[in-house]
Amino acid sequence: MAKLKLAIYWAAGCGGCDVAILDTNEGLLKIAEIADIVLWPVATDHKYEEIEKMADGAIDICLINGGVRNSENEHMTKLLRAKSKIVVAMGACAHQGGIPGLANLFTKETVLNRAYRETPSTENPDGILPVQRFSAQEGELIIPEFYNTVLPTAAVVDVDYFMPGCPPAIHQVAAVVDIIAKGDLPPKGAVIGASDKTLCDECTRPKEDRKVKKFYRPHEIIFDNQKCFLDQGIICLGPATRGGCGNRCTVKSNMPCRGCYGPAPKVHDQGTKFLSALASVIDSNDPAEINSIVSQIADPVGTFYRFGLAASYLRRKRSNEKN
Amino acid sequence: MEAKIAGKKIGVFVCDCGANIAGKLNVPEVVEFASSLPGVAVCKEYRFMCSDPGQDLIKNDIKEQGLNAVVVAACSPRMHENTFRKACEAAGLNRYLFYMTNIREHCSWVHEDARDATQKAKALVSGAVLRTAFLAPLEMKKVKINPSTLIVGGGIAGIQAAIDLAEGGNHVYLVEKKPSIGGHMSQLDKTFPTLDCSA
Amino acid sequence: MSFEPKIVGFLCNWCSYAGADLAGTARIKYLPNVRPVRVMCSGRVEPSFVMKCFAAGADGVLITGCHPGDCHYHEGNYKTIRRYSLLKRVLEQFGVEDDRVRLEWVSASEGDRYAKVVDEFVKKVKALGPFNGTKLLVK
Amino acid sequence: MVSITINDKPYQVEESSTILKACQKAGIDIPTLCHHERVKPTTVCGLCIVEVKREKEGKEESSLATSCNSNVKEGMKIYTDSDRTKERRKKAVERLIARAPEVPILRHLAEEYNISIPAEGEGCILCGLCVNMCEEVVGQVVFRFEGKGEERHLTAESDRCIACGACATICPTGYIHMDDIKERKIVHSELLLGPKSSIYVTSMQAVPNKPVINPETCIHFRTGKCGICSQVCEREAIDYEMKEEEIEVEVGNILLAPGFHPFNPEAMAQFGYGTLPNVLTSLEFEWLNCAAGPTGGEVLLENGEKPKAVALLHCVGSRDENFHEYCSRVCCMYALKFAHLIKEKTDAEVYNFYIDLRCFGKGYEEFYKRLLKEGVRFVRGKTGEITFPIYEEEKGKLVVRCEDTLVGRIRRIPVDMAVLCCALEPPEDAEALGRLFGVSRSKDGFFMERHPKLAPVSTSTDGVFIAGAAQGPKDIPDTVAQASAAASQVMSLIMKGEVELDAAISQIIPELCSGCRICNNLCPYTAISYDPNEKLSSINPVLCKGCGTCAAACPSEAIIAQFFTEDQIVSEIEGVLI
Repeated sequence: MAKLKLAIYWAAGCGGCDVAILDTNEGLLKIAEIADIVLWPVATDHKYEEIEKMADGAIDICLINGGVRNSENEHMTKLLRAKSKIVVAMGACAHQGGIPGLANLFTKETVLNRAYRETPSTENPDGILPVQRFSAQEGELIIPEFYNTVLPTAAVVDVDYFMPGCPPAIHQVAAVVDIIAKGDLPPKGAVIGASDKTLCDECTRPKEDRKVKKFYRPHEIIFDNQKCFLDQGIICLGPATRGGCGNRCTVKSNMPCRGCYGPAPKVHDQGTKFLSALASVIDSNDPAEINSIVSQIADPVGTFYRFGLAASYLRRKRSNEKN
Repeated sequence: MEAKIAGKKIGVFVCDCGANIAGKLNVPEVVEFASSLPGVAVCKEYRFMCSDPGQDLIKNDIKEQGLNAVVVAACSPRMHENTFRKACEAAGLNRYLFYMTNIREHCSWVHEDARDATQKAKALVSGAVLRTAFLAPLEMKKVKINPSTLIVGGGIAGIQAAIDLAEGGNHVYLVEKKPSIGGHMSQLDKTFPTLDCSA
Repeated sequence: MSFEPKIVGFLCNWCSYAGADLAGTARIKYLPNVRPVRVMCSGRVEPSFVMKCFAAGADGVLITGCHPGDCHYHEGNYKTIRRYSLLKRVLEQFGVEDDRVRLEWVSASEGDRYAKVVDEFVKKVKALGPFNGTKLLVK
Repeated sequence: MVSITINDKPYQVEESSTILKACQKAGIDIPTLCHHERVKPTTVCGLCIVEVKREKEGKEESSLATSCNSNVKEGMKIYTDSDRTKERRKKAVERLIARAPEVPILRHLAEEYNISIPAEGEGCILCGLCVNMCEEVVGQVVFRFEGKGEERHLTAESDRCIACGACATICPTGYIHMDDIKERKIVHSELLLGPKSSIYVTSMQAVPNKPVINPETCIHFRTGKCGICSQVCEREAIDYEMKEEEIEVEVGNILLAPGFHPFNPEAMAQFGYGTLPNVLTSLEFEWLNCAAGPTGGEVLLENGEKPKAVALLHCVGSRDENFHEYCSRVCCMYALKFAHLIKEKTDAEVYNFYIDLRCFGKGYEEFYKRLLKEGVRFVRGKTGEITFPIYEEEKGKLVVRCEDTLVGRIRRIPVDMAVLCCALEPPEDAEALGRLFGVSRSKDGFFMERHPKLAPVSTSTDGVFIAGAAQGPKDIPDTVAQASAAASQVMSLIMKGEVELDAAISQIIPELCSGCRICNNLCPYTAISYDPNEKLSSINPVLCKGCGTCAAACPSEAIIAQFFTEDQIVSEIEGVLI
């Protein structure tokens, strides 16, 4: 049968997902066998105009990794949506905003100020900030507009499938490629390349006494690498995160899960859902003691919403606040 | 959301409760608003929903209009949720496909301004209707009752109840913390008004 | 006309809902801004409901339940306290003012207290103005 | 057995018995003073002297012996009132009566042996019974003898004394006695304690009609000694080691009827309860009136005299913002009953101080009309205070100051006794009972009925019922009516035999449950269990009560709180925010 037209685009993300595809090593041969790549900015030299000239739906499958942070991301995401039959939001950033999404706790001004003025390594005595339009002798320079809020792909365009993970596990990328090759894709809107059960299902650490009197950050105690993190008071988002990543953190590298595979199937807001579970196992009924236990968690939103802030109910900090 | 509510045929019944609700709320306005909500097939006002004719209204509409969910906006569900559940069940609709919202104790009786009360009633009815979209039929389980009874307190009340139950052939555990039963009555000599003995 | 806050109130069936009923039978007047949602126990109220309320346009959320120790299910409200204290920290980081979410204990016999709690809370939220934090102001 | 003769009559007697016991068994009376069968004999008084004749090497010897501590021997001949015995006994009486003239047995013997009785004496005959009793039985060793010969006298270390009264009861001459420091004949605060001893049957009609031990006052529990009651009880029914045991019973229905707790009027200092004499609570007055009570039903003052004027104060602690706003419903009627009883038993003036006379029941109003005919005085006005006499005619009386609202003046009414009709409060352990059985309490602290009109005896927890004063102050007819109502509700449940469980309970979806076990110890009803091999948690539908706490905590939304699911509540939130 004819080779599929495959586009892979890198929007507001770190490009790790592209590396994940490369990491499939021989898998690449499989991809090359079943598809012709029409766009892959990190690996091939295709131009935007080629995509613009295509007819709608010409691209069979488009893997977009990275959310929408500026006008170029938005433009290309919308363009690729128009040109592709199937759009897959690949990786945590496209799926739910990812690490860039944490910027939603600040306004555009604070972010630029921080990046171009306050960071210690920056030498910017005149405090110059990037502007969208700048007329130099060579002519007018225009750069994409920097948005105030980061959005996951699904908040901008209609997404057919989601492939969670930061980055998606290599064996999952290969699996998805196989599904695509065989063409037996699940119903629209499904999450592929992940399990419907949360991480604890595949985690080998036995879970005993769900009662927490004190929270520790990973560096604060030497934890037992056999027992479940939560039983030792270490915050692990395993219970509230989809499995399928092969427990590369909780089992293979003896570190608690940080929730990159996104919420369970029926959960809308991973952060508050995990908060509810974590709070329920605090072993105290006295409000004052509870408050002191809760204050041991350094950065609740940063911990619970590390990858899912942009896809949460509120998506961002209230922006009419000057912060 | 729309998909869920599309298949629904909801009956909304707003009660006047005599003047308790209609006295303050503009019930026709609530009814008219409710009929504009998605999935609402029937929307009626009636003077006393909890009365037999009121319940018949529901039963008939379930049968005739083929309603697959019912919302009653009236008094507190703590009062009549069971009444209406039984009515729906009598008409063949699973009792858990019925939802009740309180526009009397939580609206008409507690707000000064009629406009505000009516607005709030609309909000409560809209909440109930949207919730009904996700109601699913459930089956009640039957569980055996242990026929023995524990009575805490051996005063005149405990003794009287124990005797009534025991004579009915039931097993009773009468628990009294003092060395003897009788409570305060055993400390009395005569009792009013007949001055007979308290033995 | 002046800003009238929309507030979602979660009432537990055994205590605060019954307390609100009592306020009704006692014809105690209070402000109409709180729209009650009945749950069987305050322990059923998930922090994500509170987030959902703000996302759906609420200006304030009131959670009520039985006084600790009086819970019809013995321990439900203790979990509410635990979740509430952690949720408060998260809300603070989301820029939601402290006064917009409140946890209050109202027993079945405290009709007057329910009315007072509602009035106080509505005034506080009204002072804070509309929430409309979800306008993305992407640009 | 040993064969002896007493006054030349042959008897068979146990070997170990003393002569005194043998004679007493034979029905022969021997006077004793310092003898008590629970204590080692002190053989001081000498009244129990008998003449004993015995065969010794063919000769008959006669001697005198104190029968209380000499044992019988084979062939002994005992003469209890031979001349020699009487003569020695006469000397003993003379010696003893000089020291304790008021002792009845000595006065009786003095007449018999016509000895003159002196006007007064020291009282103590140095018999030492108190010393032995206090040491052997009570174990406190308070008394000791000091000095020799003439100076020999009794001393006491009062700080070791536990005021058990054992010495007073045993002292043959009444030299040691227990007195009320205020010289009161009737100490009304003890009216409710009933009999004096530590082992007692609570009342004549007690059910079970068995004695109980009050550990606070029982010497055995306080000092580890005594134990007389277990020695006396033939059936050996007394076991001091008895401990409370926990019994587990399975029941389907529960009825809470713990009754009420009487208001303690000490909190209202203006009525002088506990400070002024003859100020009683209603229950104390009931016990004073009771035929089985300390006065056999006589209405007496503390000094034992009959009162000439009695005040009955209504609403003590009731209908009072500082204490209880509610009306206790029963006080008016029992106050009228008291008024009638006082009029019947004494010719005292009776004053009822009331706010409103609430005679609402069947035959109540007629009873009140009868009281009016009997000349009871009704003063409409709550009593301000009970105070000291000032004017001449108030001497030795309690003065009731009140505002008589019908006359419109402040009045001072002197009375001898005041009865406070105290409020009915919720039982002291109402809070603990409420928590244990899931029954909430209304503002006044009484148990809260499911619905004041439609369900007065059931609670919001299915299968748990309430009846009687614990639900609210009420009189006996209403209490009995409620008790029968509750019994009938329980019976109808039992008749039905089964109950439909509300289906709005929670359920775990196995396909979504990752076995993270966060829900496992959240359930107060232990309805959630974990299966290690399946690595799944599951909910027992019969135990689950549907509170939904586990559903709210489940991080993978695998627990569905039926009828209160996430989707339903979230959509209702959107609905109410139109």
